[in-house]
Amino acid sequence: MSDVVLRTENLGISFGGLKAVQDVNLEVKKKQLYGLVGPNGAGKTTIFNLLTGVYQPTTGKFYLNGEELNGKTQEQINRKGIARTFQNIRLFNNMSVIRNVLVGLHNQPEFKCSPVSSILRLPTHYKTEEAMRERAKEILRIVDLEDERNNLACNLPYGKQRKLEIARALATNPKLLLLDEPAAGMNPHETEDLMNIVRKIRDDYDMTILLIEHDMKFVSGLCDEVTVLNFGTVLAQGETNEALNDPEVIKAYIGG
Amino acid sequence: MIKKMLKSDDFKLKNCINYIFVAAATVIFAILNSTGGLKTSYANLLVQIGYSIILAVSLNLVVGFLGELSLGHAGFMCIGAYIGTFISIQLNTVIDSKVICLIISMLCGGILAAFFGFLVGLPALRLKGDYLAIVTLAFGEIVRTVLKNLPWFGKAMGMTTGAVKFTKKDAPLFIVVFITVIIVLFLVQSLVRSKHGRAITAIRDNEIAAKAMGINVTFYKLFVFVFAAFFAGVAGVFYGHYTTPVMYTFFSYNYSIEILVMVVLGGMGSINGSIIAATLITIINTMLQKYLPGELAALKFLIYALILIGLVIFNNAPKLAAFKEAVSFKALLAKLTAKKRRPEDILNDPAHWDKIPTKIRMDEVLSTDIQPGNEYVPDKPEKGGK
Amino acid sequence: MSILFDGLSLGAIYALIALGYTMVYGIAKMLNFAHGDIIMVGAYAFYVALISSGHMALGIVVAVIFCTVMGMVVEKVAYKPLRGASPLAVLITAIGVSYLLQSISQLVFGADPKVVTIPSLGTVSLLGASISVSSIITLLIGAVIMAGLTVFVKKTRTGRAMVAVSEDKGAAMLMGINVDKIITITFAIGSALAACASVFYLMQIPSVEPTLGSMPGIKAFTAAVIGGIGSIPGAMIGGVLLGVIEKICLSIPVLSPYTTAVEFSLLIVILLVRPIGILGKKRREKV
Amino acid sequence: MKKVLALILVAVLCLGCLAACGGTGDDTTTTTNGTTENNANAAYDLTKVGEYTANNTEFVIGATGPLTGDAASYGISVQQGAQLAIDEINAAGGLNGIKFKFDMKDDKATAADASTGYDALYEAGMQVSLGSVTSGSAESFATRAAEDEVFALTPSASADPVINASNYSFRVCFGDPDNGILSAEKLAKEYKNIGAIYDSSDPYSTGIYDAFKAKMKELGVTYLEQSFDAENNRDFSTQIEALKDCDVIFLPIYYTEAGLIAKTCVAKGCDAFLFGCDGLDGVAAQIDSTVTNKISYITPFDVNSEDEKVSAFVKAYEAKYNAKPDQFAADGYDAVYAIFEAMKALGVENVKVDPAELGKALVSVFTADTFAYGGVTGNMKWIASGACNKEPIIVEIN
Repeated sequence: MSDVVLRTENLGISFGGLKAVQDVNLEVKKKQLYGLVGPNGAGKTTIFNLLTGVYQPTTGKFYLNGEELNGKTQEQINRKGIARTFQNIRLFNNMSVIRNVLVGLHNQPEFKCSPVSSILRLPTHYKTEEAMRERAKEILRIVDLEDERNNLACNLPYGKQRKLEIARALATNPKLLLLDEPAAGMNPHETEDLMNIVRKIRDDYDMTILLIEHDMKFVSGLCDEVTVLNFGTVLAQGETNEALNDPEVIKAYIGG
Repeated sequence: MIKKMLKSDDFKLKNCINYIFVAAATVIFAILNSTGGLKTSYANLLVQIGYSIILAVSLNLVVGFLGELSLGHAGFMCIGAYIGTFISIQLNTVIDSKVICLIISMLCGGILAAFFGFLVGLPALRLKGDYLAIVTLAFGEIVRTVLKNLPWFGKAMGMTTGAVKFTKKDAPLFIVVFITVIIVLFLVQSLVRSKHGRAITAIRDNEIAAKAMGINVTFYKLFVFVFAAFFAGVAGVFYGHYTTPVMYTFFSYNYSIEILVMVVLGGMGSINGSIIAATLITIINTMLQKYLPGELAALKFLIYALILIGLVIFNNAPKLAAFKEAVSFKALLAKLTAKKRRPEDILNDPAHWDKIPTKIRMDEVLSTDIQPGNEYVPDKPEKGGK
Repeated sequence: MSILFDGLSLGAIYALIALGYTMVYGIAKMLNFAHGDIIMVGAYAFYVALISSGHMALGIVVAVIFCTVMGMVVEKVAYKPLRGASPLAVLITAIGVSYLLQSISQLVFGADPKVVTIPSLGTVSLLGASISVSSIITLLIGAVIMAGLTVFVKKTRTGRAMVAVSEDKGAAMLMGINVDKIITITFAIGSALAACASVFYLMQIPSVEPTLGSMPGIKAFTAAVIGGIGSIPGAMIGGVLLGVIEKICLSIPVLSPYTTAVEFSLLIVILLVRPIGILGKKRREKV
Repeated sequence: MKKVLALILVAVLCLGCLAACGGTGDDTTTTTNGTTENNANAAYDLTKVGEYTANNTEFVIGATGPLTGDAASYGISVQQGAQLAIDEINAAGGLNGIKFKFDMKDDKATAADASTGYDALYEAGMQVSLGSVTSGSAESFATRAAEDEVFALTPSASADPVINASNYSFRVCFGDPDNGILSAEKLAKEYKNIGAIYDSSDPYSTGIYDAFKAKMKELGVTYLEQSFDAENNRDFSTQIEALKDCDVIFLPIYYTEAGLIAKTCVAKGCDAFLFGCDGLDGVAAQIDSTVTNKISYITPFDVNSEDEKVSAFVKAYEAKYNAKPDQFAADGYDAVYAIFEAMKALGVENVKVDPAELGKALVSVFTADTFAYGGVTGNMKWIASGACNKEPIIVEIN
């Protein structure tokens, strides 16, 4: 059991009587690439929001490495080790690419530097700044954005913005990475590229990744296991191709 | 280590040019003053410019960098001016030197104002945009109303600060003020150009993403309010030592707005812009007062209003953007020097700190969006988990 | 009891002004700091019309027309070029307009307060306290205007277009709504409301000076925020609440000098309990 | 962009330097060896030329006052009154053939602007001043003026800190505490049910009221107290409601609010006698025929007075400004004449006279037992503290 990174127990939330998510039980193991699929409005992003503390679940619990995280704030959850990207990209648009990543590195213990030492320009400040910059470049290299590091985030093309979000999330050194439609809006070539990046992240960092995606090729090519949601409930769960070929799933997708 | 320091952005010319200018101004005017070449009116104008810069730069921290609209900056100044100077007057009975009294009371006034900054920062955690603006405005008015009714501060007549006011015979106040300006610049720029400054601008750019990155939004919001209030308090103490009496009328929301005008005209998030705007607006105000004879005084507001409206429209109107680009200094320069700077040169310059935040869209400051987390209340948990 | 009535009639004025504030805010999403000064202009227009003709009704008509036209002109000249620019820039321009109107009226009319003689409508006694008829009228008219505005916004084409613009400018534009026109109409209505408010203001406080607008302006702004900015009934509630609180404070000699502090503290407390004001609309940000 | 900004900063600073240098370029050592008057008092030298007055061709009287903002009407009145006096003096040939010039800068009734206004005036060659109009500004002005030993005779700033601020600070009007004590004595003697409304935001009002309160306590008379804050409250229904049954309401406030209070009395059916101090002067223009309450106030100036001097002043003022003068205008007018008389007594002939020397000389004149001036606000004598002694009269309306 020790290799289960994320576990949810009957996780659910309702908005004014509408049960957006109901009884979701997930078990994501270490180094696993786990997919969360389902038609629009199935509650996938809502699950992400629950897992990152944006919403508080009305039922159920979730655990990261066995530690219960219910009721924690977004900041606390991030520090516990869950990082995410957003469906509608939320970069720090008026900051350069590298600064976006540097913000992600903010809470890393090795870059600790109190406001006082920064304001008074104590040597610690220079040391950490330098080290943070190096690390940020390293992370940008993973997503092939090192050359873009001084551009404004908002000036990047869409595909690169998505990759930057991943880099930024990676910078917080998470145990579990949540990717919300990372391939949305990308062309096949870019998608291919992204798949490689995601794999590389998993392999190089021993990362556990939970992702939402509509592109079935992306999911089946990448994920080890998937959960299919429909109307907030679990439709099917299990090994990727098996789950995707479940008759219930096909029915939900085709609407038959 | 020292090599690292020297290599860092802090020591790039463009990042310390403002220190150089302020320091140069201080030295030049100090020399002029010691040779008797500086008129009192200019020495006094310098004091006004100095505390205006402190106010504008510190407000810029809140509005430009944190992205919260504050209309209560004069309220913090009021606290510094009243209580800080009050402390100074008490000290003056024990300590003879006005400068020492000033420095001690500066710290006291600043800390008190910072405490109130903390109190105002608390609602800032829950409120945004216009709602926060009106709360800060309300705070400023509350402070003023309470202070003007307290008998220790001379009630409506204001507090006579003659005992500690710097006169011609004392050390020139503007030197103290300008040295403080340099210190304030150093502290503010150090904050802004650090990981903490990055966290603050991240909150401004996208609070939800900042939270998702584990940035402690509560801490940084309070921190900025406290930090900015401290400097406003210091500016208030200068005011108390510059003029007598300290009267509540000065610190109305109109003055907060005047500081905001300095910040907006100087450019949101641009410290150098704030310095220049504070300097120019103070000079314009003094000049208008000086050269308009009594009968035409009402024209002063008229001119000021027209300049204000004209400048804001010119700077911000979307339709004028193309026109401005065509006639901008940069475009002219580019035309003159056919050799263009390669974009990579600009891009590879890692010291884009100052430039980037000025690109903030101001509607991000003024939006009525309620903070996430407060915006809706989910249903009560169902019993039995079902 | 009579304190309550006094508070109600003062609150009715605040509410009337707050209505204009909240309308403009709801649709144009700008804090119109010059709204108070439009009231001042309305008061001067009314004053001039009254002394030159002697008719109350004519005065009201002139004030309303003058303010409406001026509101539209100000909108065209000062705010329209900034459409699409940041609200903060518009806020600063509004402050500029406020200074401008004040200095122009000082240049035209001088700084000394002008007395406006409005025939008193007498008082009626109610529940053992006397209340002036003008206060009752103010309250009634306030309620009527509020109801009228609500109906206008809900039932008419223009009103619905206004709601659309306030919800989403871009989408409204795509639906074929002339956003510029709607905003101009909003300003016209807001200014007309300000003119009405100025007449009622003068009924209770019969004196005009160039700085007349700043105090009621800021009070009405406070009232609008207390009630929930953008909400028409909210403005009414906020105004009346503020008026009553002010009067209660003033009636206690020890508290009286601190009235302003109490009023603003009330605002802060209300916002801390309900960050969107009493009747404010919740907005959700999609994550 | 940053370079542009930097360039602008340089330019501004350079301009500042140039201006600062330019200011001192004047050679101030040249003295006009004109008539040397040997005054008995050797403490001052009226032939000395001041640092900034070397180019003067007229005697320059300076002042600051609120010409914009809430208090603008007071500042403008003083300005007009003083200007009228200057015009009259100049029309009559000035002093020893030298004309006068009056310059008033706007201070928005704030201390900081009064201080910068003073600087501007002083460096433009001001030799003697009328201080400032409102109390806070006048204190600020007087404190700055004391540094340069400039004489300041404020027309209307009645708070005591103003004349306490310097030895060179004098006033034309009554002091606030005097007004308060006088009113307390009068009201306590003549009336039973007494009420008072004061303006907590105004130094004039709180100054009088605090003295009034203390005196009433001393006399052991109880009364009802109400207050308002002129910045924020202009509706007086609550206050009048509370004081409805009083025989007399004491109003240590300015005429604008007093007019509104009188009208509120009508609306509330309150027929109390309204009694105030000199701030109430001008209330007649703020009320209309509906007001039946008896109003009276202690003042040095009555616009309807039969006095020859007063009626001449009122007539001239009306001709020039098309409005009736109020007490502020009268104070401004008298302040200029008092300075003129004192300068005449000194026989100043040097148009470039140093302000500090003139200041010292004027102080000696004003504090001398022999100097008195009879103006439109009564016969005035000054004491060393700077306060002015004159007979109050009581003006009644309705």
